[in-house]
Amino acid sequence: MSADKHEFVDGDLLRSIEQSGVGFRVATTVLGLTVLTAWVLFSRQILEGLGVTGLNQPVAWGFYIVNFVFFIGISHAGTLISAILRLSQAEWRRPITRMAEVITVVVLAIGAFHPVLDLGRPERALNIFTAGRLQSPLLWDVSSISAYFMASTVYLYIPMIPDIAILRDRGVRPRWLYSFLAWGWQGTPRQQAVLGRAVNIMMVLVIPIAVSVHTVISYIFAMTLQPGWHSTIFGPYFVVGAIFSGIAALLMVMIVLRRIFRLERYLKQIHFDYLSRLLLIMALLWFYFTFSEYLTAFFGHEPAEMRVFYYKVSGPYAPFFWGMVVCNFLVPVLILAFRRTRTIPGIFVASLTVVVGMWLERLNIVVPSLANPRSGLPTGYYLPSVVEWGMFAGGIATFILGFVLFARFFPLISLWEIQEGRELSVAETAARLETYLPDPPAAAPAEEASP
Amino acid sequence: MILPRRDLLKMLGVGAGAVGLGGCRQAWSVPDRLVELALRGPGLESQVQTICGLCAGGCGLTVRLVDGLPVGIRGNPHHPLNRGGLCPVGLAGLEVLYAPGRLQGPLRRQAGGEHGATTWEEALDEIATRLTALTAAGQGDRVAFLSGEPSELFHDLARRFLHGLGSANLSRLDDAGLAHELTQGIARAPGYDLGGADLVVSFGLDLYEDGPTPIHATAAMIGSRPTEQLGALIQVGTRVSPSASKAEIFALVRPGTLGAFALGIAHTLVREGGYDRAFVAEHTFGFDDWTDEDGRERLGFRRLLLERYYPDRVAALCGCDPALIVRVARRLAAAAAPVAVAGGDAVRGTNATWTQMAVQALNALTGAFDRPGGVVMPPPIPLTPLAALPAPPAPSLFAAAGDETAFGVDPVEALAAGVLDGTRPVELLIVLDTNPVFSSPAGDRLREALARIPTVVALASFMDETAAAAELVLPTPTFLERWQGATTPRGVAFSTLGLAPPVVEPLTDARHPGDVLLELGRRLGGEAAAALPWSDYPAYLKQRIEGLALSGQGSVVTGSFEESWIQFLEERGWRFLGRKEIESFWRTLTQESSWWNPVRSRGDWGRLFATASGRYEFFSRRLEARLVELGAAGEGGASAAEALARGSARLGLEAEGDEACMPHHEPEAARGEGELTLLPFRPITARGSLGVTSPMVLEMFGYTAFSPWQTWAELAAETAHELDLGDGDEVRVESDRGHFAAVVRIHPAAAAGTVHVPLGLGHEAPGSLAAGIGANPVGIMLAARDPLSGRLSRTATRVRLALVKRRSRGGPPPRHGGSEA
Amino acid sequence: MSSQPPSRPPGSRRIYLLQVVSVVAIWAFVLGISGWILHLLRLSHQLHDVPSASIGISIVAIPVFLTGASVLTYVFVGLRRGRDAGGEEQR
Amino acid sequence: MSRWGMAIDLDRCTGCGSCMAACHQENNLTAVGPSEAALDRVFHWLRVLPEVSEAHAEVTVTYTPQLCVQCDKPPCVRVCPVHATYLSDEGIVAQIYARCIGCRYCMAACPYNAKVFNWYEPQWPGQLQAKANPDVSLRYKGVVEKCTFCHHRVLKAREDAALAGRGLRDGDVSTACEDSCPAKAIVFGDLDDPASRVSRLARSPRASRHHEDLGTEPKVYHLARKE
Amino acid sequence: MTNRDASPPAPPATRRAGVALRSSGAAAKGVLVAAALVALALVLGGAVLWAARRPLEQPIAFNHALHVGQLEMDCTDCHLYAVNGVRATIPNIEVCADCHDEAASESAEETRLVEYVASGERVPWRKIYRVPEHVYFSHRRHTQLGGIECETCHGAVGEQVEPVGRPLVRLSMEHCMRCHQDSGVSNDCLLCHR
Repeated sequence: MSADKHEFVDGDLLRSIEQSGVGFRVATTVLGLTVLTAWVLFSRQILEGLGVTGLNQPVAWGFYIVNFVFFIGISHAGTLISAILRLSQAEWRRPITRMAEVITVVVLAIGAFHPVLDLGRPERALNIFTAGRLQSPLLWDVSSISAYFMASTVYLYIPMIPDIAILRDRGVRPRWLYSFLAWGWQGTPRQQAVLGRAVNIMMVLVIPIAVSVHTVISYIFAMTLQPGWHSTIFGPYFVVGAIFSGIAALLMVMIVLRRIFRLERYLKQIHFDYLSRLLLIMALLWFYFTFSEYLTAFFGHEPAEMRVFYYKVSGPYAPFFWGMVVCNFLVPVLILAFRRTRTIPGIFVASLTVVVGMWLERLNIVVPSLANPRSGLPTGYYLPSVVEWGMFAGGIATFILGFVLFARFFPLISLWEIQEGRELSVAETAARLETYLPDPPAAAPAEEASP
Repeated sequence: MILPRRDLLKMLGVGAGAVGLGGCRQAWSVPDRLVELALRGPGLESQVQTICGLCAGGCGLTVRLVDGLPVGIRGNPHHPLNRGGLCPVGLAGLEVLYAPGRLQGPLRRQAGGEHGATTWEEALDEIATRLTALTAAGQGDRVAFLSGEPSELFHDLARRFLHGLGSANLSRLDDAGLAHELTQGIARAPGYDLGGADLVVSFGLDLYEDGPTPIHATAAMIGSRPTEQLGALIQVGTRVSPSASKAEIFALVRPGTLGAFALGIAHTLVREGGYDRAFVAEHTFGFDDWTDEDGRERLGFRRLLLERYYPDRVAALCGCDPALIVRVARRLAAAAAPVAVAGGDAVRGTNATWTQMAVQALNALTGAFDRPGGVVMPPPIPLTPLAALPAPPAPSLFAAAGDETAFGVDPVEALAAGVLDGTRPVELLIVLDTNPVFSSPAGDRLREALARIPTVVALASFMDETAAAAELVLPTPTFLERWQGATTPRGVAFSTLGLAPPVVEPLTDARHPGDVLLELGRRLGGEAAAALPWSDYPAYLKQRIEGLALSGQGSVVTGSFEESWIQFLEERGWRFLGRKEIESFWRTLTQESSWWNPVRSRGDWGRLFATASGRYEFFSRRLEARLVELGAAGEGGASAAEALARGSARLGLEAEGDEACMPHHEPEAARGEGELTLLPFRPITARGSLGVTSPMVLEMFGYTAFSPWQTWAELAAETAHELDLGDGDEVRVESDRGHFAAVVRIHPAAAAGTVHVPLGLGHEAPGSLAAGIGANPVGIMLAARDPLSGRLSRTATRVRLALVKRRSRGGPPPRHGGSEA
Repeated sequence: MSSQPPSRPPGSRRIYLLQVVSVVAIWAFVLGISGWILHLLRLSHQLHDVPSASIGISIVAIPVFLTGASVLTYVFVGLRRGRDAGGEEQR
Repeated sequence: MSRWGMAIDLDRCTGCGSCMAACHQENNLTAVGPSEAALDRVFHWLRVLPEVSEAHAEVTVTYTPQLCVQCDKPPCVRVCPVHATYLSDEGIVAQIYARCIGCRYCMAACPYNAKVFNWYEPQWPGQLQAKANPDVSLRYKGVVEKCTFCHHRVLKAREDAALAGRGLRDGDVSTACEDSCPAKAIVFGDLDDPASRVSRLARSPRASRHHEDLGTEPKVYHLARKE
Repeated sequence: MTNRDASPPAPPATRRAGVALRSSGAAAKGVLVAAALVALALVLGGAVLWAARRPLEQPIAFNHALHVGQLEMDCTDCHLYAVNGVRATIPNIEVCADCHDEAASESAEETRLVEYVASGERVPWRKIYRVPEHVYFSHRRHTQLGGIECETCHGAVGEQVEPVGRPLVRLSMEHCMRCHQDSGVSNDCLLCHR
C-alpha cells in the first residue's frame, strides 16, 4: 500500500505530530514542572502524614475525594458520549469522538489515583489486593474503575489503529512506536471489517460500564448512613452529573484545541450547536435531580438531614451551594437557551461554569455531610491546605499534559473516520440520487449503498 | 512490651521502606536506661499503693509497674477518700513524672540574670551561710517560707525549721476558714459528711470538680450509693458547671449574691418553721433577740432574717424568681440529712466571709452540726507530738493584721507589701511547690518584691513563674518520687493519713524538701539543728507515726473498703505494745499507704463550737469585739454601740450595728470599669499546679467547652447577644490592669453580665508545655479585699470585651429538642 | 529471523514479538484481575461478609475484562490475518 | 463466648472527665498539641461531650461520655476495604492497625464519630514514652484507631480465670474508664449473661442507645431518667 | 530487544537493531540505565536488610545443651515465668547467682558470668525471639493453658551448644495462624492483635 494513498486533504491534522514546535516544549516544561511540584508535595505528605492537608476530625475527607469524584465524572465525557453517538450513528460525531475518548482515558487515570493520595498509608494500598473485601463500596469502585479504564483504553485504541498506520506510513518518528501500535494495519476490507466489529462490540460494552462507574462512586456515599449521603437517587444523580460535566469538559477541550490547532475546518458550528443543546438538556436534567434530592431532604425534615441542609443552603456552604446552582443551572441555561448567546465564546463560558459548578457540587456533597456529624461534635470546618491545592493543580496539569503529549504523538481528530464519512456521504448521496435519477445505461442497480 | 519508637520505626521500615522513617518530625529522647530495658524485653509486673500528691485531695493510687517502671495509674479502690475514682489530673500523674521540661538539677541565677547549673552542695552551702549570718545577727525573723505542701506532717517540720531560726513566717497559702473561726471558734475547717447527706446545697462550689476533694465528694454522693439513693444536689451559683448540671435545682444568681440567697432560704425556713428548733435552742447563740452584758437589747438572727431577707428582696438582689428561693427552702426543710457547703465564687469575693457565715447559718438552722450527713469534726490524727520549741520573738508576718482588715491579711500581699514598703524586710524566702506569682492577684507585686529579697530559694519540680524569679532553684521530686505524708484533706468528715514511700527513684537530681530542711538544719548547727534531730525525712515520718501506732485508733486501709471497716471494728481497742509492733505497723502502713479513722465521738460539742458561749454563734461575739476594738481605737470613751458602728464604717461595711456581726448580705465590691464581671472558675483539669505539665491535661483542658489548649470566656447567650459576639469569636478581655485573649463560648445557662474564665492556664515561665498556652485571668485582677479576712477577692474585677477576630472555624453543635420536644 | 525476505525492514519481527508480548501481558493482566476478584469472593465467603450485591457487582467485572481482552486479541489476530495476501509489508 | 457491652448511667455521671483521661492513659493515646488542636484534630477514644437541650423553655446541659458504641451491625465494618476494622467474635469492633490503609472510609461512615485518625506520627514529648502501657500497641501515622473496650484487659482476665480453673465472671473484666469513674457510672460486662450487671442495666427502662433508629445495634447503653 | 542482544552474533545484531530503532536509541538507553538503577537499588536494599538481620551476639556464649541436656534442668528453672507469666523473662544474675555465685568450671564464659554476678552488673542479654509491637503474646496462655511445648515456637533451643543468632523458628503470622487452625483455636484477629 503506498503512502500517497493517504496524501489526502486532512494532512494539516498531522502538523502538530510531524513538526512539534516551541509551544510544545514550553507547554510540556511548564506542565511537567507543575506535575513535579505536585509529586514533591505528595512525597512530603507521605513523609509527614496526612496532617499536611486541611482534613480533621469530623471532616475526614476533603479535596482528594472531591477531586476523585470530579475527575471520574469528567471522564464520562468521553467514552460514554462517543459510544452513544457512534451507537446512534450520529454522523456529526466523527471529528469529536477521539477527543472525547482521550479525555476519558487521561482523566480516568488521574481520578483513579486520587484515592491513593487520600490514603494515610499509601504504601499499604496493595492490601486492597491481598486482603480486599468485596462488601466495601471502595472495592466496587476499584473493580468498576479498572474495568472502565481497560474498556475505555481499548475503545480509544482500536479506532486509532488506522490513524497510527497513517503515521507509520508517513514515516513519522518514533517509527517503532507507530509500527508497534499499528498492529499491521493495511486497510484491507477484511481488516476494516474486523475493526468495525471490534469497535461495535466495545461501544456497546462501554456504555453500561460507564454508567456503572459513576453509580458505584455515588454508592461510596449512599451506602453510609450519613445525612445528605444516604439517598437512593445518588446513583442516577451522579451519572447525570458526570455526563453533564463530561460534555462541558469536552466542549471546553474542543474550543481550546480548535483555537490552538486551527481546527476550524473540522469543528464547525454545528458540532458546538448539537453538543451545547445536549449540555442544555443535561443542565435541566441536573436541576431536576438536584431539586428532587434537596426537596426530599427538606420535606422529610429529619433533624440530622436538616442540619446538613441548612449548612448548605444558608450556612457556611451557602456560597458554594448557590454558586453551584448558578454555575450549573442559571448560567448555562441562560446562555444556551438563546441562539444569540449560543456562540462559541458563549458556549465556552457556559461549559466553564458547568465544570466549576460540578466541582462545587462534589464539594457540596462531600464536606457538609461530614462537617455536621450526628454525634454532638461541634460543626466541622475544612480549609484545604497548600498541599491539597497543589495536588489539585497537579491533577489539572496532568490532564493538560496528557492532552499535549497525546496531541504530540497522535492525531486529535480521527482521520480515517472523517475519510470514511466523506466516502460514505459520497456513496450515500450517489445512492440517494440513484433512487430518483435515471439509471445509467446497461448497469445493474447499485447495492453497496448500505453503510 | 515497651518499645522505644526507634525500634518500632525500624520494624515499620521493613514493611514501609524508607517511607515510614520520614515521619518523625521530632527526635525522641528516650533515656538510655529505658531503651536498654526495652531491648531486654519487659519482665515482671507489680502494683504498689501510694497517694496522689498533685493536689491536696490525697486520693489513694494504685501504680502499675513493669520492671519497676511505672506504666499505669488508677485509683486505689480500697481508699476511703476516692474509692477507686480518680480525677483527670491524678490520672495524668505519670505524664507529670515523665514530663518534658522538668528541672534536671539545681540552678543558680548567674550574673547575667539567667539561671545556670549548680550543685546541691554549693546551693545548700550558700543557703546555710546566709541563714547562719541572719541568725547570728538576730534577724532570724527575716526568713520566710511559703509552702504549697498541704501535709500537716511537713508543715510541722517546716514550722520547727523556722522556729529553730527564730522565725514564725510560715504560710500555706490556703483558705483561711475565718467564717468558722467567727461562728464556731475553730481554726480548722470542719468536715462535711457527704456520704451520709441526702441533700447537699452547694453555694458556688462545683462539688464534683472543684473544692478540696471533688473525687471524694463524687464517691460519697454518688459512687458509693445505689442508684436509687444518690445524694441530691441543689446548686446556687453563677455558672452551670458539669457539677451544677447534676443539680436537682439550679439557682442562677447574680455574682456576689450567694450569701443573700442563703439568707433568703434561711428566712423561709424560719418563717415556715422548717428549722431545727431543738438544735437552735440548745446549741446556738443569737437566734432570738438577746440582751448583752450591758443590758442592751440586741438584734437576733431571726428578726434580721424576717425583716430583711424576705424572698422578694432577696430575689431582687439575686436576680432570680422569689418562688425559687421558697422552693429550695422547702426542699431543704423536707430533707432528712441536708448540709450546705460553700466554695468557688462564694469564697472568692470581698464578702466571702459573710457568705460563708450565711451558708453555715443554714447548717445551724437545719441542725446539721454533729449529725450524720452534716457538719462534723473529723477525729484528730494521734501523731507523736513534738517537743515544743520556744516561740519566735516576732509574730508571723503573715498573721500581722493592720487596721485595714479585721482579722487577717492576704499572705502574698502582706509579704510583697512588707518587702516593698520596707516594713517587714525579708532576707531569705523559701518557696516550696507553689507559684504565688502566677496564682495571686498580687502576683506582680510579689514579683517586684522577690527582686528585692536578697535570697529567694524556690523548691519546685518545674520552672514556674515564681521559680523564675528566684535566685536558687532547687528541684523537688514529683509525688511519685518522694516520701509522702498526707493528712486529712479539708472538709472531709473522717481522718485519713496517707503515708507512702517513693514509687520510683527520682528521675532528676532532685531532693525531698523535707530532707533539704533537715540538711540545712544540720549545717546550721545549734538550735536549728536541735530542732530537727532526724537523719532524714522518713525517719521523721516514722517517729511521728509511732504515736499513731500506739494509739490503736483507726485502721490501715487494706483489702476492700468493707473489709477494712470490719477489720477496724475488730481491732478497736487493741493496742500496739512494743517496738516490734510499731515496726510491723510502719511496714503495713507504708505498703498499703493509707490509714483512716471514721469513728467520730458524737456529742463532743467542745470541738465543734469552741466559742466563748460554747455554742454556734449566729451573732459572732468575736467579730463584735474586733469591730468594737477597731471603732474604739484612738477614740476612747465611745459607747460600745458607737464603737461597733464606727468599726463597721472603718471597714467600709454597708451593714450597721448588730447586723454587721451576723451573716448578712454585704454587697460585693467592684473594681474598674467594664460591662462585665470577671469570674474565674477552676475546671477539674486545673486541679493542682502541676497538671498543666501534662500534655493530656492540656489537651482535655477545656473539654466541656470544646476548647483544648486554650482559655475560653464563657458568656451567657443574652450577654453575648448584647455584645454582638458569637461562639468561637476571639476576644480581648480587658480590665483596668491588663488584658488577655480568649475564645468566646456561649453558655446557654450562665448569669448575665458575667464572663467566666478558667483558672490554670497562661503560664509565662518557659520550660514546660504550659508556657504560652491560654491566659491567666488572675493576672488582670484588680485589688479588692475581704475586709474581714484580708484575702484578695477574685470576683471583683469589671472587664470589657473587645472583638479581635470573628470565628474562623466550625460552630457549636446544635441544640437538641426544641419546641417539638 | 534471517528467514525474512531482505526487503523487510529490520526489527519488524522484533516489533511483532513485542506486540505478541503485549497481548499476552494484557491477558495476564485480565486473568490476574479476574483471579483477584475470585480470590476476594472466596475471602468474603470465608469472612461471612457478603451481601449478595457485592458478588453481583464484581461478577460483572470479570466478563468485562475478558471481553475487553478478547476484543483486543480478536483485533490483533484479525488484523494479522486480514493483511494483503501478497504480503507487501508495512513500510 | 461473651458479648461485651457497657452501660453508662447518666444519672450518676458528673462529667468529670476521668474516663476520658483514664482511656487516654490506658490506651497510649498521645496529645496532638495546640496547633493541631486548633485544626480540630484532637484525639480521644472516649470524650465527654456537652449536650444542650431545650425542652419546655428550659435549657439543660448534660455532659455525656461518648465512646465507640461497638455496634452489632457496624456501619464502619461494612465499608472497610481491607478488613482492618471488623466485628470480633465477642462483639468488639476492632481496628487492626497493621492492616489499616488509612482511607478513613470508616470514619466517614460512622454515625458516632467514634474513630480517630493519626494525622501525624504520634508525639511523645520528653520521656513520656516510658509510661506507655505495654499491653496496648503504639500507633503510628496514617492509621485509624478507636476504642477497643479495653480488649487487652479481657484477654488477661480470661487467662487469669482459666488459670484459676473457672470461666469469666461478671466483674472480672473492667475497662479503664470504668475503673476510674468516681461516680461508678460505667459498668462493663457480658450482655449474653442475663445475670450480669450490665445486662440488667441494659434491660432497665431507663436504658437507651444512641441513634437506635439507625439500626446499628449499639452495645453501649446510656441510662437516664426519662421525664 | 534484550534477548536479541544476548544472542551470540552480538555486534552485528546490535548494530542492526541500532539502525532499526534509531529513533528509539536514547529511550532504550534510558530504560537500560533505569533498569540498572533499579537493580542496584534492590541489591543495596537487600544488603541493608540482610545486614539488619545479622545474627545477634550474646554477651556470654550460654550453653543451653549443657544446662538442659547434661544437667537435666527445665526451661522454667531459669525462664521463671514461661509457664505462669505473660512474659517468659530472660534470666539474669539474680537467677544465675543461685548456682554461679562462684565458678563451677574452668569455662571462660562462666568466669565472665561470675564476674557479672560478683559485680552485681546485669548481663545485657539480647532478645532473639520477638513478636511485632502490635502483637499481644502471652506465654502462660500458650504453655500452661494451651499445653504447648517450648520447642513449638522456639525450636530445639535446648540442644544448642552456642547461643542462637536468630530464631530457630521464624515467628510469622502464618506460623501462628496455622497452629491456631490446627489446634482448633479461634483465629480472631483480636486474640493477638492489640
